[in-house]
Amino acid sequence: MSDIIGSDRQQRSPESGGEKPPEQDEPRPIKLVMTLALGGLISGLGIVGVYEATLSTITEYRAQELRAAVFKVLPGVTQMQELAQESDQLVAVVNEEGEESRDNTIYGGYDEERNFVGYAIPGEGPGFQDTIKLLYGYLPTANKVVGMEVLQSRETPGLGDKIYKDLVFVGAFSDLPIEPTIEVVKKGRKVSDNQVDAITGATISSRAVVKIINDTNSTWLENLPTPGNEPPMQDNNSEAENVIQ
Amino acid sequence: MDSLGGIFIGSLLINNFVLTYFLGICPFLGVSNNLLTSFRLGLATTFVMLVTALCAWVLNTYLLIYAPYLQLISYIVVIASTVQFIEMAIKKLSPALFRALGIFLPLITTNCSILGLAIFSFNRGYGFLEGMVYALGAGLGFTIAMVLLAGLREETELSDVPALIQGTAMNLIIAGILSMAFMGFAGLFSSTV
Amino acid sequence: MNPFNLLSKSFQNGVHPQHLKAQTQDLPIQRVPFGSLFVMPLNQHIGVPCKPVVEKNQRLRRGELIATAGGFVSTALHSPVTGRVKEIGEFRAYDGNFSQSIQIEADPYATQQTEVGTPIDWSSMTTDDFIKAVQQAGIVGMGGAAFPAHVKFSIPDGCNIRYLLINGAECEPYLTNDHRLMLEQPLRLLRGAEIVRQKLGAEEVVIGVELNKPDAIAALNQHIQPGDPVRVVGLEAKYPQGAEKMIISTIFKREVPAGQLPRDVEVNVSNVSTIVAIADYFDYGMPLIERIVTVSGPGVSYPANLMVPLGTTVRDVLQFCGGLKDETKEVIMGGPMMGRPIASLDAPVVKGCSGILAFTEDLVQTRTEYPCIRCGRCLEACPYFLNPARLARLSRARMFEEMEDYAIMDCVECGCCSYACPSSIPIVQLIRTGKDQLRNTKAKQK
Amino acid sequence: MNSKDPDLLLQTAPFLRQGMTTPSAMMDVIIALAPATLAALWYFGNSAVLVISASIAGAVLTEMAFVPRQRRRMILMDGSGLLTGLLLGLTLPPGLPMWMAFIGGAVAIGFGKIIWGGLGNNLFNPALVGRAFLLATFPIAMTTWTAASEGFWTFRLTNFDFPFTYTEIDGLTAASPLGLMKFDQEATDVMQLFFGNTAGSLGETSSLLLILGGIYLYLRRDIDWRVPVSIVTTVLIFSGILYSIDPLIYPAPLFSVFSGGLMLGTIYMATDPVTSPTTPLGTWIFGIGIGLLVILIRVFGGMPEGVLYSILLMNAVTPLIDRFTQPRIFGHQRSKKT
Amino acid sequence: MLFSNTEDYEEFSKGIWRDNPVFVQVLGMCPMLAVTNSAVNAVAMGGATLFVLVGSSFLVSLLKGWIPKQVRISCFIIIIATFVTIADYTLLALIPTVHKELGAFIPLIVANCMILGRQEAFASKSTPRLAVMDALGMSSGFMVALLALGAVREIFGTGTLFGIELFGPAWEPWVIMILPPGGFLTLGLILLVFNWMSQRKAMFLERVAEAEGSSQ
Repeated sequence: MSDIIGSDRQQRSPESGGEKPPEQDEPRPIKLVMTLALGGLISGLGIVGVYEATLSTITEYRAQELRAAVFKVLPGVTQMQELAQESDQLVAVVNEEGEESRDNTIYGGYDEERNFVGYAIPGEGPGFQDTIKLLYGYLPTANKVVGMEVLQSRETPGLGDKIYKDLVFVGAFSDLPIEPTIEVVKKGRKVSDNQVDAITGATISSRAVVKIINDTNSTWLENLPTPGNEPPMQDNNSEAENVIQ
Repeated sequence: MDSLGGIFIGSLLINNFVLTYFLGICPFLGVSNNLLTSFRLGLATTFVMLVTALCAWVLNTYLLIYAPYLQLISYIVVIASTVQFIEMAIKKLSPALFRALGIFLPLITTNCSILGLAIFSFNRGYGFLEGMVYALGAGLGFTIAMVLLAGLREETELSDVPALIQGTAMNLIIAGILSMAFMGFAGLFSSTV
Repeated sequence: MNPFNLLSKSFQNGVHPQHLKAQTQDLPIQRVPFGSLFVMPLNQHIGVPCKPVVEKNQRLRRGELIATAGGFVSTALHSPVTGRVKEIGEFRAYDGNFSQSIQIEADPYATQQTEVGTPIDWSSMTTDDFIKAVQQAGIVGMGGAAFPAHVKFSIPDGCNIRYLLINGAECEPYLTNDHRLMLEQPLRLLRGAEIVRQKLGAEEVVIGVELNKPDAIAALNQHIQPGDPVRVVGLEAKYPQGAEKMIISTIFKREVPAGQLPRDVEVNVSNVSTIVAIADYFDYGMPLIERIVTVSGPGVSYPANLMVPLGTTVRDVLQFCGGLKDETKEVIMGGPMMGRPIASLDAPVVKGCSGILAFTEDLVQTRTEYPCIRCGRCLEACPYFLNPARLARLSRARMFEEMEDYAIMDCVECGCCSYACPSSIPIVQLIRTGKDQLRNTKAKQK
Repeated sequence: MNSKDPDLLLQTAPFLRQGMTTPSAMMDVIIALAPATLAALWYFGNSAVLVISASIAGAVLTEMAFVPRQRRRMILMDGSGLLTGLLLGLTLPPGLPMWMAFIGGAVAIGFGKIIWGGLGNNLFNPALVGRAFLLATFPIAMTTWTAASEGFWTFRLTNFDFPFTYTEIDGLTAASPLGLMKFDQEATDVMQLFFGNTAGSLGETSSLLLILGGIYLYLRRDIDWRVPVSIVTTVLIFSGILYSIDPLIYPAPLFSVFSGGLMLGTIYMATDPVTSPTTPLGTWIFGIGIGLLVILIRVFGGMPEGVLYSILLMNAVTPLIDRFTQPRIFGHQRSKKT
Repeated sequence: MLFSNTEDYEEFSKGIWRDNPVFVQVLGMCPMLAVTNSAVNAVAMGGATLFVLVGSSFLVSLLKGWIPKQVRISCFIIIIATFVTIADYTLLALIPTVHKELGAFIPLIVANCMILGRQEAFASKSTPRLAVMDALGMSSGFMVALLALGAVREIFGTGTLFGIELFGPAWEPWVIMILPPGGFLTLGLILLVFNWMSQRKAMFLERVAEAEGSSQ
């Protein structure tokens, strides 16, 4: 590698860095700028073309993935919409095609009769190796967590990755009261409902998951409307085209 | 969102760019035969990373929300021109520093850790301050890895390393052992003690 | 004075080899009978070889000048016997190399009595004359290096000598020649010290003696009158206490800066034998034609301290001591830490020869060399605070340029590192190789 | 007088040597480890024999396989392969399958020693390279502890696993004192740690025996006292400060010193002359660095134990330490830095 | 027939063994190590690299007369970045699961010094036909290396190859192999084996030459 760079430099430096700053006095600066501009234009066109061509597929895939996750953490839900906190009120958000979800959003899950079921709340926090991103389902009426799905993590394979591979651990979040907070205990020492058995050998990762949920709860729960006053399902929002079980 | 300290420790030690993300391996293996050179290259990279983080933030805020597809091309152009500008500026302002750093600056352009920094920082949704801290940690982490490897390599020059393994194979294995040692930092300050 | 200085009379680092002096330390100095053939190499000292002033077959008296100094850093040579010049030519020296020598056949009928000449009036001499006189007497540093004494005494302008430090440390194992000298001739030593002190204008004479020679310290103290500007300092028995810079560091707590000489810290260091030789010259007119040699080691039947005329072959000396034992594998000249092996028993005793040691197999066998485990013992041993392990590794890797960064040229090859090395690595030899290579490259560059 | 001169050799000075040799130093370390090894037998029964022999076999056989024939005898004689295998074995949990211990020994010698050019050239402690490899490779097996004092003939079935078999660990698991501390804030009695009747790796349970071995090594001048002293002092001070801030969360200083692999690592691994700095000042920096990292990783890190990684990390820094702590050369004003 | 003449074949084959970008030239190490924790990822990355390298080599060799010398590096980078972006979006649209695994390392193909190196050293100086041949050879060599590393790491790290279980459920995975240190160590060992094979080959050739020399 270094020899490539070296030769490159040897050839380049006598002409004194002509490639970037066009205002520098060059033999034919106009031509250089023109070439670059032309190159940029062509490549831009190519990129925009591919982007436009693939955009719909990609957006659809992302939406589908999100829906799948939401439906997974909120059993019994068949429709969803994005909700965001705006001026002390939770309102439904409509995204343009291709627009990314904003930070400050959660998802409302609704059943087939468009009745509100629960929230799917994304949370993230430091794990053992890197940030863990997850989504969990929360039923405000029962004040329970009813499902948890890890969206992204780099936990140790074989140990930390059990937070999404170990069905017992994931299953512990399917019916979990969060009053006052969720606690992690050593395997087999669970005494009350709001406790979760830690994964043997991956205590830190187990705790990280629970901590993320507790922290996210503490920021969201008090801002949620009282049960029954949730924003209704909007018509123009994307409906579940195919229910994922 | 992580705390600033967490971001710093994370990019410095836990997720060291070289030893866990494999970014910047080329200079890591290529230039690390001399301690002083490695140190200088590390610092130069750190500096470029900081500047890149700044530029990337500007791009993210003002350009990429309208044209996300230009992300890669704008990053790479910005990095290349940043390096070029820095090179010229140093040449003008401090010829001595230029002589010391000059040969490394073009190397930095092809250092994927710079581009990696911009992309990772974007993917993690870091804001301005977080991005800068992330860049600082990543740059210093790169420097640490470079300097450690250079120290070890200079020492192996005096040993009877078997001929078959000399060179890249040896450096990779040293890097592997270093990477194993850095696994000790996993979970640092992020555990809920 | 710092109270700790009184407690620890020593430099830092160094090693503690066994003393091994018991065999000879109680044996009085004996005179060796004159042999029949004497070989006087012209380069017995460091510096320019001297120039012969005699011809073949010329008859010589004992003490007669046979060669004059070949330059400033050179010294004269005198005949050790009454006899006849047999040959002037190349002879194999102790190290196996050929060197220009004068071969003298002793007159079998001469008494070989030393003719006590008239005392030389030194008190009225100028310093320059004194220095010339010392040069003419052929006196060199007799601790082993054989550096011409007068060079050390010639102090350039701007330098000032406050202390005359007389080195009686004798830190090399086995050797007891200085020990016996101090014990048997304390007055001669003090006399010489006074002469040199006055001529150098030093304030005080300090005699450093290792504490394993209490009798020598007592003998000296007995003859020092209250008010004399002389004191005897006991030093920890530790190798290399007798190295010039080390003994200065021990006594004065000052480091001679690298590349400089003791005179830069206002000290002159001279060996006890040198001082006695000076006293002998000025009091009796006797030039340096004989010296005390310790003959010892497991290969020698009857160890002894001997007064040996220079030029006597090692064979003759050993014969006087009952010959070598059959198990002898190696004979060295000097001490066991820094001495040089001799290639043949025909080698002559020279001015710098403080001992003749015969070693049997267990001391000279090649040891299995193990890899360097970087235990750092050589660093703890090196009195110059070098990093011998690193130097040895660099030398092995033939990275001689880098050796200079690690101050290889400051190494005096005292051998502490090799002594301390558990892996039996020949560190000193590796350093020597490095030095040679560096000198060669430098010479080529010029 | 002999009739003829003996054939004189021309060996050069110095002719005197200090008594110690490198193989004797290795033997000393093995002797010093003997009490702790016997204690491992006492506490963990046949498992100790199986695991330690497997790791020694892995180490020595690898050494045999890769060393040129003519040097093989000498290299085997220096005992360093045996020592590496033994040290590695002592850091392994008693229930570890033998094949894993064997691989650990092979990796320790292969990656830890042979590729560097053999004894004296390696820059990382081989035993620790082996352990770090095992810890990263088989994290579950390497952190599954079984209780001590099961009797000699209590077979741990997991010992006999092979790569393609898997035995469920039956009810024998027990948490190590450090694990208890980290995850449950349950401190173990210091005296218990001192005498060693706790769950943990084979050789690290009894601090007392390890210290005795260390004293033996010190008396034999085989180890540099600065390393253990600086590590232990740093650990005491650092954890003392933390403990005084909040004794409920942070471990007590004595607990920190006597728990886990600290004693084993401090006395037998950090002092490995090959991988620790040679200069006295460097040795202090090395020890303090290990002490700080141990507490950092144990208290703030993700793992209960950090001795292994601390020593490896400081091994990596050693060339730098050595380089920048060259002693000031006699007669020079300052250390002549390159 | 793919190779119509020996020159084509020469340019193609040199990248696979003699001038292998990874084993011999030590280029493109970042993606080499980062995405090879499974064979599928390795193939995907190899494919993406092949697409980018062949595409940009072709374009560069076509345009070589038009690009001013002073700005050629910038032009190369723009061309490469364009192809990478295209590859990125295409992968995301077609096989999103693989794209998720490769993550940020697809954009990082831009900084793969092998690609820029080929433009500078070969494509900008030769005909489109040879440039494509060279690019194909180099990326095949890269793919071979990726696949070797990916396969070894996947087999030991998870006991599978391309997701197919090899050793049965009791296989104790060697977790380190899919962790970063495993990447470094395995590649180091593969290079060691490569060195050993090259050495053996050289020795064999020497012996053949010797035998021929003595027989004459």
